[in-house]
Amino acid sequence: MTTTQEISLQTEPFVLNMGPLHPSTHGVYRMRVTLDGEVVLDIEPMFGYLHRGIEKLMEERTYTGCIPLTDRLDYASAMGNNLAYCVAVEKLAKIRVPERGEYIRVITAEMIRIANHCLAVGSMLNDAGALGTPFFYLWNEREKLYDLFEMLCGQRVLHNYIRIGGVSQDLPDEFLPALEKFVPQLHKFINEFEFFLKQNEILIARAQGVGVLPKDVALNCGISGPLARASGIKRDLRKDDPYSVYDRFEFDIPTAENGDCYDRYRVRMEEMKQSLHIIDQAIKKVPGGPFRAKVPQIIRPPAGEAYGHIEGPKGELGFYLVSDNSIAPYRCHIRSTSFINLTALRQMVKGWKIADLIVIFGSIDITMGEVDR
Amino acid sequence: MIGLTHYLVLSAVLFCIGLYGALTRRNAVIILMCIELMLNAVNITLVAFSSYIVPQLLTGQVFAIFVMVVAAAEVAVGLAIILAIFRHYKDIDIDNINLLKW
Amino acid sequence: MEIDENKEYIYDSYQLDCDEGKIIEQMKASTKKSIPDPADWIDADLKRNIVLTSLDWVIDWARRSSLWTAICYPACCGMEWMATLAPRFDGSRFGMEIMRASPRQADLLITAGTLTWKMAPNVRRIYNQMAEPKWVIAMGACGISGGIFRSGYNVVPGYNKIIPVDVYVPGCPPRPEALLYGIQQLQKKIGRAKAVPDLSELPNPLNELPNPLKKDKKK
Amino acid sequence: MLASYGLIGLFLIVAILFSLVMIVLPIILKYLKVIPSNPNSIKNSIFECGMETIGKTWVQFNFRYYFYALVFLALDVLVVFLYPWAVQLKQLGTFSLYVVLIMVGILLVGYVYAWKKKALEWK
Amino acid sequence: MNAVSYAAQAVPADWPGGYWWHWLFYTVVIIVFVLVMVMGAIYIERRGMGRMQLRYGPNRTGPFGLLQPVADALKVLLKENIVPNVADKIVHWLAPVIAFTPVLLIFAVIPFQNGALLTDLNIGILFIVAVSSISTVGVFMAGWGSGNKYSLLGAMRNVAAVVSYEIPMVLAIIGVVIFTGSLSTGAIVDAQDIPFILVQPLGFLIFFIAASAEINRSPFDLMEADSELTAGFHTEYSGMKFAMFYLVEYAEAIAMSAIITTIFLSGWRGPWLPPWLWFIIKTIIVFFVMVWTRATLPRVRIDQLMALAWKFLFPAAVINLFVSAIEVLVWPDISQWIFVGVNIAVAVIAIGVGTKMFKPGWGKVAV
Amino acid sequence: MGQAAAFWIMAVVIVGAALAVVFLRNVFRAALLLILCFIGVAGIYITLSADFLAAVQILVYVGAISVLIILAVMMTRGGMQTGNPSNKLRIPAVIVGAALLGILIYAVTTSTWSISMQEPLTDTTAPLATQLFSENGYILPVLIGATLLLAAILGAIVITRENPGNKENKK
Amino acid sequence: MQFKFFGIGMLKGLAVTILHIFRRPSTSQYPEQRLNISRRSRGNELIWDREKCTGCATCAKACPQGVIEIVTSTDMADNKYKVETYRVDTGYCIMCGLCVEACPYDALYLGYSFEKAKYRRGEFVQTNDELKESPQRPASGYFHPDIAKKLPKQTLLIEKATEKRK
Ligand code: SF4
Ligand code: SF4
Ligand code: SF4
Repeated sequence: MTTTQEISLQTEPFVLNMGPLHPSTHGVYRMRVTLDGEVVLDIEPMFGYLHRGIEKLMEERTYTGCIPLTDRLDYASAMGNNLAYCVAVEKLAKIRVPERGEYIRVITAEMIRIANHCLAVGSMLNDAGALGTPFFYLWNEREKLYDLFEMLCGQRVLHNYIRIGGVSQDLPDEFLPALEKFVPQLHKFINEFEFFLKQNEILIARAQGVGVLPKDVALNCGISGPLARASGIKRDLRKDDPYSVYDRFEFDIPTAENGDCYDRYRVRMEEMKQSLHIIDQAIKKVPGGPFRAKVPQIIRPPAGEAYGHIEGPKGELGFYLVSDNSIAPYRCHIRSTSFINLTALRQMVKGWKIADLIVIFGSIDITMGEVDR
Repeated sequence: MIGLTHYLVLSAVLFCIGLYGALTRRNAVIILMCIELMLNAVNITLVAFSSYIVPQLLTGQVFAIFVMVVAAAEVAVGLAIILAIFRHYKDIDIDNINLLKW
Repeated sequence: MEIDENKEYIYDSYQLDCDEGKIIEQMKASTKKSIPDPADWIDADLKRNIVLTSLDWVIDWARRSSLWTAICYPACCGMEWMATLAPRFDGSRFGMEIMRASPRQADLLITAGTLTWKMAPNVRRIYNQMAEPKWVIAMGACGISGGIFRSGYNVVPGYNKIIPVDVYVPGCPPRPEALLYGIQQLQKKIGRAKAVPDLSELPNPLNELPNPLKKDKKK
Repeated sequence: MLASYGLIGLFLIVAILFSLVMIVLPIILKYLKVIPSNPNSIKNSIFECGMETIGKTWVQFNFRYYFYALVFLALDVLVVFLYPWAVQLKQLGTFSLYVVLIMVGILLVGYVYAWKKKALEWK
Repeated sequence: MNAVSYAAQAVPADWPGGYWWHWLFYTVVIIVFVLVMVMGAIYIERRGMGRMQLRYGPNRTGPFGLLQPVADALKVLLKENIVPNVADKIVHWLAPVIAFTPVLLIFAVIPFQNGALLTDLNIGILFIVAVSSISTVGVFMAGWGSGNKYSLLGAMRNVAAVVSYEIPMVLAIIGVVIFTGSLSTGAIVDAQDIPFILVQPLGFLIFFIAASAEINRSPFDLMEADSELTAGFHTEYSGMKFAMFYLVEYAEAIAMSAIITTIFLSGWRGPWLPPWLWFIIKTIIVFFVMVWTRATLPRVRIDQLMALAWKFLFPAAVINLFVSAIEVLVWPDISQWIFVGVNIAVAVIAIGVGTKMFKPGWGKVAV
Repeated sequence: MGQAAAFWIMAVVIVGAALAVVFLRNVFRAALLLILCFIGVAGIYITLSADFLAAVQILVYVGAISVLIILAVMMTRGGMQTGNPSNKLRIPAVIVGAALLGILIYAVTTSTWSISMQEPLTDTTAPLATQLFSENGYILPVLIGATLLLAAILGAIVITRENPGNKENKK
Repeated sequence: MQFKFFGIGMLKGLAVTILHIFRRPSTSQYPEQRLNISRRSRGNELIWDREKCTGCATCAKACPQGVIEIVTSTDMADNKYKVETYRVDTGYCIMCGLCVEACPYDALYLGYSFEKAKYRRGEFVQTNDELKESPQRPASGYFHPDIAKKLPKQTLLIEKATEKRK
């Protein structure tokens, strides 16, 4: 391509180390950034600072015992990981989940989607320098969801709730009323939040047109989730390959065209609304009956392999399991969304400033636990 | 009591230090700084004359302001030249830059 | 200035990676035993190195009431650490909402997450670069013992293998209240210990560690 | 007039002393052993996110700032003329306004040139 | 009249034979004022931001957390001092001094009350502008002297910001000077029968933005943008040296609030309450506005910062300057209320046109 | 009395800083001391009752020119590894400087100046404005000054601009 | 990039933040005001009922971590296992609750309290009688609905917020 720059002087690029313990690398991501003044010439990602060997550890645990491990994959949306893993195991062992279990799963999955987007949007804005305020507003909503999760399963962050064949415990009595109260409240909050930031000139200047991910690049990189939808790829496993009972609900897939950071922010806000819509429908329809299929404590799926995937909050999250008819998976591979989404980073940041690098990185919304596994 | 002479001597000393620096240093930026010192010395003289000889007129101060204008222009262009030279030769050591020595 | 699309503006990282590996191996070898808990040191021999003893309580009060934290949230416990600062639990009430990204200005290292061996030299370095007096809270099962990942080849079984830990907060992750309780315990300890022990005079395994800086010099 | 600057000068001395004392105080306290001090080579090395620094620390910097500084310098000198003018405007009358307009106009040519040549662009 | 205000008036500026007393009194007053106000500012900022973020903020240390800044100061004083071994040691040590001294000097010409100031210089405003430009040298020394890449980036950004924002700020001040016909701070307060914020709305806006950029307040706090540059220019500073920079940051904010109060909010003037109290109240209000914007707005990018200064604020300041000049020349004796209407219209039009013309930043570098 | 003390302090500061600028090896520190020297000169102006000029001195020299110099120091650091060496002209330069200094001091001390007994003006800003901008003031020099600055901007931009044809021999 | 009028969006944001000053903070001031945590809370300890335990070691098998260490001896008289040591390292346990789910005799509970910070690593290892339920170590209702019913109702942030809005 050509230079538009007429006046310039040559400087020698220098290398700056960002991470692993940097305030805005969302954990321990490390990049070596080659800078020319403030302009990012290139980045070199460095992984493995949180490589915890989850895939390997799963080979020595029972199928049920793996569920706590999946929690720790994408710790910002633990419930989604549980679900994806259980979907895969159920495919492998051919277990049918009772209706009530499916509905509870849908409700919790959508709740965790909202919670995750709260964090994603909040931390992106925090990286853009909004010193905590929007982050804390969003976190306050997330905290409400944490309350509900805690009511369900006794833990705030790492839920370990969804089990093979259903969920671990039934809904407590006070859960659905509380959720019903929560839905209009979040609607109200989202409107207020949009009023708060949507038109903010600085945010627009910082995010609009920044870090554009073109549609073809997104497709080639295998990007999924809000990141892909912001680039105009209308793909959502909930519609394209309905798992659980998603085909019974009405909802839209929000997309945007530009694929910049601002669009990602908007798509996430829209998705929160859609999730609320699904929750609203699901609450009304939750059937009675058992919440968990009769599954033995220690299952031995028949030898074979299965790939179960769901539309996680960050995108397509898949578990590929191979069974050799023992109590533990023979091999497990995780299609971790964050890792694959992160591959687009280098193409997005070249030529932007170091401040944009942070915002673009924030807008991808990764969790290091999932990247390094 | 401090009189005009004191100021003039101070200015002379400053000027000569600047001159010495400008003649002997090889680093172009330092030479520029030395020139600034000399200009400042001149300014001190102007203001001292102004305030001791025509205290009500301020002519010297007006001149001093013009000197500052000139100094600003000089620094701007001088540093631009230095930067241009540096860009080409990766060096600002005057002795090593043969181009100016013809 | 032009950016060449095909040029890789990346320094040769192979050598750096090799060095990193060597440092990690060295570290693994030198940290077979965990560092004894500072609680034991302090109770054992309290070295009072303060002249103005009558001002002790003022000093302790100041240190106690403004614990600025260094940034270190590798993994899931970081979520609860953020929740501690967030409105619901509001760690700022104790004057600790100021997160200093630079360890020079921080007093407290809350190790919120799993520590892998690859990360260990960095955390050690951050800890070393913190200005004294400094404290460490090991948060979560991973901080205490490696937690769920302990059986992995790649996880440090507890932060006390590489840095001295003052307070351990169990849980996976601990609730924000649990963390706040841990911080209060630490505050109590700061009050009780009167003065921070002079770390250099104690049997401190930190002193015998490989120095990553020196290794880099040869390049 | 010198009296009031004398006040400022004395105050300047106090201000410098005050800030020097603030800096020196920790050193004194260090010798009184109130402040701990255990320097070692890692502690004294540069902080760069917990890694060693790559390459030189004092890197050569970007030329782009120079253009801003250039325009700034010219305008700063212009401002020097504007101050007395503004003070005396009511007495000087319209004529001085024209002079200043011309003067500002001349410098704005440079400003516009810099803009057009993208010297005010940051790339 | 209570004790403090009595004391403030006890030593008038021309007290015969009281030169030294005058000096001593105001030196002590200024230093105490700065230290107390900085503590107050830190408290206000942390509590205020806490409340804006739905939480309480520090409330444990002392009653209502009032002692929090004291505890922080004491703790920081007792922290170890680290000097990096690659640092330029003398520069590293002296940087906080250079940064802090000018900030104190600014207060020498700010009237706390009618005639109650260290000295009312003829060139008061110019003195403020000149002195505050020294402070950046300190920041620069800190960035350079630490030998850290983040620090250096922060220092360069600081230079960029100062280079860009000094001109609009000064031009905005000149707009005020045109109305008062004097550079003395006392005279400027005296001339404000209507606060100049109404007479010079555009000037006020420009000054406020430029001032917050000069003193690194959010949304222009790029020099220590902790999400980008860890801690910016003071990454390597610990202990008291760091505390000095912390102090400088807040002292500068207080100084700017005091300057804005003096120039645009009619200083100590106000009904009912004693004048010095008005002055403090107004200063705190201005500071609170800074906190408020800090809690709300995201940070701008460095090129946007420069673009805002050069392509929006500078032309607007020039327009404001000449509109004011023409007004003063055409209607020399008219009530200033007329100007209020005209200037507000000018401000609205200028911002409207700026909105159409101004594009913040150019984003990506051509690859 | 006060004036004498101020003068001597300032004189020492100025001369010391100037000497340091010339002889220091570290260019960045030299630039910092140059700033100190400028501030000292501003102090001298104040003792000469030129307070406006003192403020201008700080504004222009400390606020602008030294920023430019520091920028240049930072940008040309690559060529600065050698520090601040002096060239072969040292001895002639000492001779020239000393001779000039001698002549100047001789001239200054022996001439008689017609020192006016009037008090200097205390408020210099307004009279300066009158001198500069009134109808019989220094209008032409002002405009020439502006043009000079314009020329400086244009010239500096042109000089520092990258010549597109130049790119090959740089790489 | 289009802006309607420069500053409008920022003013909106400023309005929102200033209004939040007048809202009640959602903070619960922890040491004094305690939240009622969930009835199913998985607190940071294990509670073991010596009487009910048969020493079947299902829990130890179910635990993905291998935290539970049981040493049993056969008691010939009763033809039963007798548990000699039951050791849990709570510094290692991740409170997943799988052991509680697995125990067929309801002899294992998760704790309800969470304030378990210690100064020493060694204090986390608990054996036999240290694992008993006591007023300081209440059991939580995780997988024990009967206990859950007795525990206080959880405080919810949602309810706090809605109450205020009324
Ligand atoms: S203790 Fe648990 S929550 Fe914390 S980092 Fe380890 S696995 Fe994650
Ligand atoms: S709670 Fe989980 S980790 Fe802890 S003992 Fe029970 S099964 Fe093991
Ligand atoms: S499963 Fe229950 S009964 Fe069996 S050993 Fe464990 S605690 Fe005892």
